[in-house]
Order: sequence, then structure tokens, then C-alpha cells
Amino acid sequence: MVRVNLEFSGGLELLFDNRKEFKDVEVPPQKEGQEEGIVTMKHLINWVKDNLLAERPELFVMNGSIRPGILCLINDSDWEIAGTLDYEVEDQDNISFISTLHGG
Amino acid sequence: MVRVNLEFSGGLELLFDNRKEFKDVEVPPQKEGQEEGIVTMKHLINWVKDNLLAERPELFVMNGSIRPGILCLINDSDWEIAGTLDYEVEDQDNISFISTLHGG
Amino acid sequence: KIPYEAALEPSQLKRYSRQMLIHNFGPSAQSKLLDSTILIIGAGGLGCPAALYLAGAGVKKIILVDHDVVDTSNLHRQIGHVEARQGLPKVMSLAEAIQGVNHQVQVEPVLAKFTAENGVELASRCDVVIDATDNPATRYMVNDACVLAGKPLVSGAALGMNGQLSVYNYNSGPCYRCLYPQPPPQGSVTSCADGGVLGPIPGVIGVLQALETIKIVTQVGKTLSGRLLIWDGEDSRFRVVNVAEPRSECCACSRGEHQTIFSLQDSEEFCACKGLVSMETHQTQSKPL
Amino acid sequence: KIPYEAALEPSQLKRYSRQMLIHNFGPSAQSKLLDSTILIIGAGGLGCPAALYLAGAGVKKIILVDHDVVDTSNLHRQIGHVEARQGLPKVMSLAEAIQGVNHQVQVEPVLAKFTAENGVELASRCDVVIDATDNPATRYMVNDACVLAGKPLVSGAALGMNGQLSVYNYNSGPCYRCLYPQPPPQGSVTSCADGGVLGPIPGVIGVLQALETIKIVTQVGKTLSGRLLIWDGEDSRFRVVNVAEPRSECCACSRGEHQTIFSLQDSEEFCACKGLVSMETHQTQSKPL
Ligand SMILES: [Zn+2]
Ligand SMILES: [Zn+2]
Repeated sequence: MVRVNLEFSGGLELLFDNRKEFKDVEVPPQKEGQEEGIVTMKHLINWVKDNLLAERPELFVMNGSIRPGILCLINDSDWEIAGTLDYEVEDQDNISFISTLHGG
Repeated sequence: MVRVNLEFSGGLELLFDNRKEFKDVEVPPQKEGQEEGIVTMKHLINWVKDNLLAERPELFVMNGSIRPGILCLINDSDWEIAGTLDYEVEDQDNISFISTLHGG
Repeated sequence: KIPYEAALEPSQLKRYSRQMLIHNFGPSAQSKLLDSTILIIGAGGLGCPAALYLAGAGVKKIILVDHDVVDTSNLHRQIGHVEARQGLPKVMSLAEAIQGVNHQVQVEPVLAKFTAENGVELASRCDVVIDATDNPATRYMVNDACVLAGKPLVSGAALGMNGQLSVYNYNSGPCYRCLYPQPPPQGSVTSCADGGVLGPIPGVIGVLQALETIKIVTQVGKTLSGRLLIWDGEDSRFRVVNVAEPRSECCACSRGEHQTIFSLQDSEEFCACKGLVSMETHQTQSKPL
Repeated sequence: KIPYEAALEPSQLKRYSRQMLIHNFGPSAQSKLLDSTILIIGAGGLGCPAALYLAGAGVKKIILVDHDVVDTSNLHRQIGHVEARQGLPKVMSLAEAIQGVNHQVQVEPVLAKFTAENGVELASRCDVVIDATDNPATRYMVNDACVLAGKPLVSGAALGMNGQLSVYNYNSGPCYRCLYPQPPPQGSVTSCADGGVLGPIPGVIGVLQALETIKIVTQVGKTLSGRLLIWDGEDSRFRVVNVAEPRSECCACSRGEHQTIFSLQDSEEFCACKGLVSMETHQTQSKPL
């Protein structure tokens, strides 16, 4: 079990009942395979889809990851730096999902 | 001895040889009176004046505190919230001094 | 009950359609804007962008206060003025720019300083006050006028490559004096004429002043009341910090035994006694800091 | 060696005096600005404030690219346009506004889309490219033109009450494709015509684009290269986050076996194959998100 702070913004909050912040959320560890007991970003994204997402999952997940056009930040840095899907989430991590904007 | 991160901005850096950041600065504890061994903000301001300030001390300190027109932040909050001069500085505190602007 | 849309004319519906589409904004917020009067003190680097974006957003009326004329050295940052209007009063020049963007907005140009004589009356006639001035004496007086008239104050400042912004006297938050009870001593204040300023610095802060004003009028979003934006444009660093609660011994807003400002004459005396003068930008003699 | 001041005419000295006073800026930075050409793609909500502040700052030349005309629904945020110029091409309208602010700035209005045919040639003729467009297809093409021509890209975006800004292809930092290798799928992109936008949002981002451009041209300060500004105007929250290093398998900028973009025709094919279309704002059919 890890406790994390989740955030959805840039318009993405509309998929989450217009809620931008989920503080101190308990995410249960994954149960399958070699990674039992830990929470990877892959697992967390799936858990968010099943438990927090209010509508249109195709606008949040795609091919087992987040949909292209969504930025993911782990503790205010691009999740690429941390290792994307394989990153093991730690207690009190701040994880943000932000829609990339194209308007002007 | 405490180690703190100091910052001067909003134009105040001009008094510090145009240097905005002093990372991991060692400030020795005060030696007098009942507060021996600790570092209060009052002591830190005095120490900064004597050890880091490059010019025109009258633009940094006044009547034993910082000059009116300088904001002090302790860990990104107004130092009023922490207790101003009496606050006891802790290791790795981020302390910022920022000149208040009036131009437009 | 007539829906809000019905209250908007077809030309308004089209003009404001893009902002009415925003989630949480909509026609009710637009109607509040169309009914609001904004006082902008200073028609310079901050006041120009603030006024133009509020005109675009469709406020009912903008009152502009400034005593200065358009100078060549203003043009790099005061984008409501153009070369052809050099020498004209800034309030007339900016009024013309506002009307060009949106003729439905009423403009009242006041060619005067903001003083103890006109301050409270001007603040009383508006919904939000924007401090876009350039010196501490006027900033204290604008604050006191807002406290006396009970109006929210959106206060911006810019110098060099740094900007600051907050909202005062709003939503049980502090006033400007709560944050700055003591004025800066003489000789410690740098003006844009002394220290210089890069155009986009007041540009960003002025546009943000328009945004905070829109948020106050429409009650959409969370304003900077109780918080202060500190922006270093040189490093592209933005910080929003929490400031202290209203000061219980504030001489302006505490409404208790510590209150000493009961009129703008008291405010004027405070400034005189502290050596603060309402300086002309081009006449300042202070040292650069 | 002639001092830089001598290279400036008296009228320029006065006009730019306020920015030349800034510590670390000075006449040498001003001379670089006076010698710079900036390409602005999009003369709308972002392009208007970016162009006006660059004109004020005194760049040598601004090339404006846009194929659209001024519409009533633009006026709330596109402050380079006025009611009297509705129906005119945006590049002509904004050119007129630029000349009003500073007739010494040369303006080249290009009434066209930014395409595979004209893109690299336009980028090659400037020092910095500003992406002020409104759709992902053009954003990929603008990025690729910058990589092919070796020019820094200042890229801004705005929607609803949110803004984003970064600098790409500069100072060994990543390009736009390094950050966004996969384009958003069809139906997931929201335009300002769908989702709405509050005027000050592109206002702030556009002014910040002018500032980042000035910093690149003058080499003063630290740009947003390798960092991304994420701004929530509803809550007044600003975050500057670190983004990853240039992607070694980037199809545009990696210059290795993974490079597949060798011309803007390749870029066009990429967009076509990914279903990205260079949409007109008023023709989009995508769902609101
Ligand atoms: Zn107060
Ligand atoms: Zn790349």
C-alpha cells in the first residue's frame, strides 16, 4: 500500500468530475507476477482508470499507458526522468497528469 | 551550526555582488545570552550583513531587523507566519529576502 | 426566469462566445462582467495591458486615472499608446485604444493624480480597483482608499526583470498595509526610470491583473488573496507564497484601537511624515536598488 | 572600437532607455535586439501580444504568418486587432498595430498557412521562431522546420484557463518531438473554439513568448529550454518543471539511425499518417476536452 497525492489538470480534471486534486490516496499493491507488493506507475495508471476516472477512459489510457498528449510529472519532473511505467511509486509522491494544450 | 540556503532577489542581489543564491551556507550559532547555541533570524540577519553583504548595509538592515520594503520568506511563506526575528533557524531552511517592487 | 443568454445581444454572444464556452464560466459570469466597473490607477506599463484585456473581456465601464502624458520612453512597454499619440494625456490615449478594441465598453478618463481629494469617491464608484501606479506613496493611498470604500484591490508591480502581484482587502485577506506596515525609507526605492524595466515584465503582471479582476467580478476560480506572486523573469522562476493573516494592529483595516487611518487625509499625513512623496517617474533622484 | 551607444541613434536611445538601464542588459543587448529577425506563426491570441511587445522592445524585423481573417469572436483576446479591422487578414491587421507602436520595426506579413512548401525557407530567414498556432499538426511542422533550419523555438499554448510555455531546439535542449513523440489521437484535441479560452490566458503566454525571445536574442538570463511552464490561471498556480534530455531516438533531432524527418514533406506525411489535420479553428469537430 502506498499513499500518494494525485493531480489532474489542463482540462483533464473534466474526466474526474472536475476534481483537480486527490490528496493522500491509498493505492493497493499489485498482486500479480514478479512485482508483487509494489506499485509501479503502470499499475497506478490502471488503478486510477478503474477507481477514480468518471468518464471516457479512452481519453486517459491507451495501449497500457497514458494517452499521447498527456504529460505525467513525478514530484514536479517529467516522468521520463524517473523511468515512466516501470517507476516504483513511493509514499507521498506527488503525481500529476496534465493535458498538453494546443490552442492559441 | 546550521546550514541554510539563502536567496536574494527582486534587485536585492545587487547588494550581494549580483549573486542570487547562496546554497548550504554554514551559519555559526550565536554566543551571547540565553539563546546560546541556536541561530535566530535576528542573528542570521546580522551574520549575513557582516559576512555576505558586499555594499550599502543601510539598504539591507535597519534598527536590528531587515529594512522596511524587504520581504522575508522562510520556506516559501511570509516570515510573519514563522515568528519573524525570534524564529529559530533549522538545518536546510530556505530563507529568501526579496525587495518589494513599486514600479509599473 | 429568463436565461442569462437572453440578456445578451446577438453581437455580444458572438464576441464573448470563446470565454462563455469555458467550463465554470459561461453566460452568468459574462453577465457579471458586463455589469462591472473597474478603476485602473495608472495608464502605463501595467495599466495598458490590464485595460486592453478587460475591454476585450467586456466589462461595463473602465475608469482610468493618470496625470501624465505619453512619452517616447514609454512606448517600449506601454502598448496601449502609439507613436502618433505621443504628448497626449495617457488616459486619452489609452481610452482611444480601449474603444478601438470594444466600443461597447464605457471609458471615463480622469486626467489627475489619485489624491486624498478624489481617491475615496473614485474607489466608491467601482467594483474592483487596479493599482497600476509606480511609487510607494500612491500605493499606500490607493490601499487606504480601497479599505475606506470597501473595495478589492488588485496590486501589481514591476521593475527590471522582476514582477509581483497580489489581491488585497478581499475575502477576509490582508490589506497592503498588513503586509507592508512600514514604508521603505527614502533612498531605498528604485523607480523604472532609475532601474529600468523590460517591457514584457509589466506586460505579464498587467495581464494577470486583468485576470485576477475577472476572477473577482465573476467569482470563478481562486484569487491571489492571502498569497503573493513573486516572479523572476530573468530565470523564469515563479513563486506563489502564502502571506500572513490580516494584521490585528493594522492602522488601516483592523477596525479597532490600532486604526489610525480614517480618511485619505490621514493617509496623506502618514506619507508626509514618513518622507514618501508621490513622485513623477522622470524626477526621481533615488539611488538604484 | 566604437562603443555600442554610438551605434544607436538619439531617438533610439530615448525610446529604449528604460530597458538599457537594466543591470546585465544595457546597450549591447539592445544592439542585438535591433539586429534580430523574429518569425511569428499565428497572429491570434498568442501572436498579438508577442508581436506587440517585441515591436516595443525594438527588434529589426517581424515576419508574421497566418492565413485567417479577423473575426468578432477573436476580439476578446487578440488585442492586436480592433473592431475596425474585422474581416481583414490578421497579418495585415497586426502589421498595422506593430507599425503604430514602432515604425522602425520592419514587418513582413505572409498571408498563408505554414506548410511543407514555405516552412523551412521562412524559419531559415529568422533568428528565433515563435509558435503561436492553435493545432497539433502545425505544431509538429513548426518544430520540424526549426530543427531542419537550426533555429530556437519558443512554443506557447493556451486553452480555457490554462497555459503552457517552453523553449525547444535551443542550447542542447530537447525539441517538441522529444517531449511529445506521439501525437494526440483524433478526438482528444480541444481547440479554443470548442473548449473556450479566457483572453488573459494567451495574453500572459504570448507576452512570456516575447520575453523568452528577447532572452534568446540578447543572451541575458536563463530561458525555459529543458523546462516547461505549466500555469493554471483558475487557481493562480505556476509550475516550472524539468523535462527530460533530448531523446536519443527522436525522429526529428537525433541525427542518428532513428531520424526519419529529413524534410517538411516527411513531416506532412507523419501528420497525415497519424490523422492530424491542420484545422481551421472554426471548423473543428472534436469533442471538448
Ligand atoms: Zn490591513
Ligand atoms: Zn527531438
